[in-house]
Amino acid sequence: MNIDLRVIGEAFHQFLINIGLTSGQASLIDWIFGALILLVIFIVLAILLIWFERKLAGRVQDRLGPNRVGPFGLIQPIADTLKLFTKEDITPAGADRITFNLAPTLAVFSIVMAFAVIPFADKVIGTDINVGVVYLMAFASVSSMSLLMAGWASNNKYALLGGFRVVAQLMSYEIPMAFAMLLPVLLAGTMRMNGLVEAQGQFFGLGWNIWIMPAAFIIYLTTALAEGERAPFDLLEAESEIVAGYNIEYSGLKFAWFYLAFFMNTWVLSAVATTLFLGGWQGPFVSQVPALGVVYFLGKTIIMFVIFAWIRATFPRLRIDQMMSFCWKVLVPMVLVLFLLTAIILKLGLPTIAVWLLILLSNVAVFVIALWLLGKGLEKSKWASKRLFTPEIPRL
Amino acid sequence: MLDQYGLIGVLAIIAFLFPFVGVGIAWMLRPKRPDPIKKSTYECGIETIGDAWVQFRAQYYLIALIFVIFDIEVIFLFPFAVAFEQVGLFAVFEAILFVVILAGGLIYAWKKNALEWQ
Amino acid sequence: MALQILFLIVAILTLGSAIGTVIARNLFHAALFLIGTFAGVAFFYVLLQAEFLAVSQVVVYIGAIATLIIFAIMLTRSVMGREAGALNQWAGIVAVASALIIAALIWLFTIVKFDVNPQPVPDDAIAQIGKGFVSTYVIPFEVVSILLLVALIGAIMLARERHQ
Amino acid sequence: MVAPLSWYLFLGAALFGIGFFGVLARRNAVAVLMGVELMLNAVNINILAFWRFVRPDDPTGQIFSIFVLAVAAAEAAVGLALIISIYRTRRTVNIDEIDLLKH
Repeated sequence: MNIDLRVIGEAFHQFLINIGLTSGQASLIDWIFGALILLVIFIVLAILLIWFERKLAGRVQDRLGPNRVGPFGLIQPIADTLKLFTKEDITPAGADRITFNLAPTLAVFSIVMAFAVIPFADKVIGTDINVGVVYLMAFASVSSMSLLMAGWASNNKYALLGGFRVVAQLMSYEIPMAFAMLLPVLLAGTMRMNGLVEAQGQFFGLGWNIWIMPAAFIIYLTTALAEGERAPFDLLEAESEIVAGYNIEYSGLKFAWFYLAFFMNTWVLSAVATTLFLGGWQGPFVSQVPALGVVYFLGKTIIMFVIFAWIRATFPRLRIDQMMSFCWKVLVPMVLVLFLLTAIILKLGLPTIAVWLLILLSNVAVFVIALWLLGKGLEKSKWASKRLFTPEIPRL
Repeated sequence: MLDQYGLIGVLAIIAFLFPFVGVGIAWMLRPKRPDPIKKSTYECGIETIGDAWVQFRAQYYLIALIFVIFDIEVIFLFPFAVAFEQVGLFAVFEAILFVVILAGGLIYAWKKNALEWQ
Repeated sequence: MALQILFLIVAILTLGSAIGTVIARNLFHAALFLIGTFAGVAFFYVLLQAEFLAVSQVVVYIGAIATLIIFAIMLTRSVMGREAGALNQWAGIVAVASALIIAALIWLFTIVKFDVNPQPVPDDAIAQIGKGFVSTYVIPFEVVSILLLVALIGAIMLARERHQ
Repeated sequence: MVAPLSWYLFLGAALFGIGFFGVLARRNAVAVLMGVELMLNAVNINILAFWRFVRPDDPTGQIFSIFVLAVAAAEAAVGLALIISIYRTRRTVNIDEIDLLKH
């Protein structure tokens, strides 16, 4: 059962050469097929996950969720898609037409591009470039630019304000996120996504970065919530404050593109969390049966996705000043200290286990101290005093 | 190395066309009956006053500014992290000095209340 | 051959986008053209096999600098109706001067022959960059951190709203 | 080696010239800064072209272009802060009108 999934790709390449194409043409056809496969994976995942999250949110809130169209409401996303295709699409009068139409396209584009470096299993990856982690950061930047374009092009005060807010939020949280991604890179010594997974393969799952650096994982999780524009950080769509944010003027399919990009962004963030911290496709017997890697990877990603969906379904929203202060005054100092400690510990020249234990210890220490300082700070800060009231609970 | 980017290039074209194709199909299917009321700016039912160019606060700029500086710092640290196994202890102190100097910037911003969102 | 045609197409797009940046009346459009130029330049970095620089270009220029510029545009928008035209009265002379500079540089690059070294890029190019930062170029590396610190402090002092 | 070295140099030269035009011909100070960014990009193309074609085994070219990136960011940050600060006191970003030192 030792199937190397890459063999299929090589056989296909060889087949193309055998029927008389040059090597260059064969590669081009390979790439086109690879890109189309990635796009199909994107669409299928989107349809399944939208159904899944709606069902999950329904259960959390004690209702059924979609259950009319098809068995368990499984066809619901397709029905929704058909509806969106036939909806009237309005471009507001004062809008900047080209930018207005380009923005949703760019939003989807940046998320689809991220799929190119996601390692589904050993060697089952679009392309394993040397700069995988920074590549993901780069397309996150493109995505935030698309939101800014949408906000500006709508010619609407709320949209512009929403666009600015969300970009300020995405920018702030990108710094702790980048540092949290830097720590596994420091340990693995490579930015290749597959290299990062391979580096976590030691000691039957004990080598996963979540055990070695739990604080970095928690920081990544928090920033991922903010980068994914999810509750409790979903200020951009705070209906009570700015109506609906940057996408207020969008309707029909263009709105759907924004929703799709927002939704799949969460999946990409879960996949990156799996790759960087949960050992990616590593799992029992994966060296004998490489195809198992896909199962492990998708399983772990779904678990991360459920965590995100769960938090979204239960938490209330933060205020923007709380959110910004939390990022710059808590998360950024934490990751800076973590980076310094990890770098020093790694250079002490100790055996692997001792290094891991020390990093774990430093992580726990930083986390506990940060929580303690946060508690101290909250006691005397004006955050608390601004809202100092006890709500009256009606007696039943 | 360039072969690795072939797929990214092709994917870029496909990923860019995909939303446009969708919008094109929708354009064929959907109704097109715009009227001035539909096309007016949505602002809670109130008539819009002026255009959308409201004056922004400098706070947004300050956040962007701090972000730019730290973004550059991260870009410097990524190659260092990749080269980490090949450098000596002294090099680690150089990198730590780099981070500490920029952490000084964060402390300055903190003291000057540039991080407060008033 | 196919790649050379691609080179020319992207070069024309990049330069067209750059021209758009300098002549667009609407500043936000100028900023969008600028982003297009940055993306085109990143493509050339990939062709030059400087992959780390290509992604850094997108992260820093599109993600950070372009956003900063757009924020500044929003902060300093001029009062309606006072936009007197994008270019100043010397634009014609400057255009001629720029064309002369471009022509002179192209002439220079055609007559000077550089000895091209057709070696491949080493596989550990990124690790070499990292090593360079902490060995040969350690002084510039630290100076950059001080430069960034000074820029941060200076810019905060300048841009902060003073509260009474 | 997709294209010869000269193609990259021509591209850099053209981009530099366009940036130069932007710096000298625009009225708006923010647009002037965009021209400066174009020129810095042209410089980076040249540095990397020479790195790739003349000394690919030596990381100096890449390291210098990262330094250029850092300088560009610092320049943009301080330059735009200056513009914002001038806008606050003078209500204009037109460089023809910013001539306090002349009087």
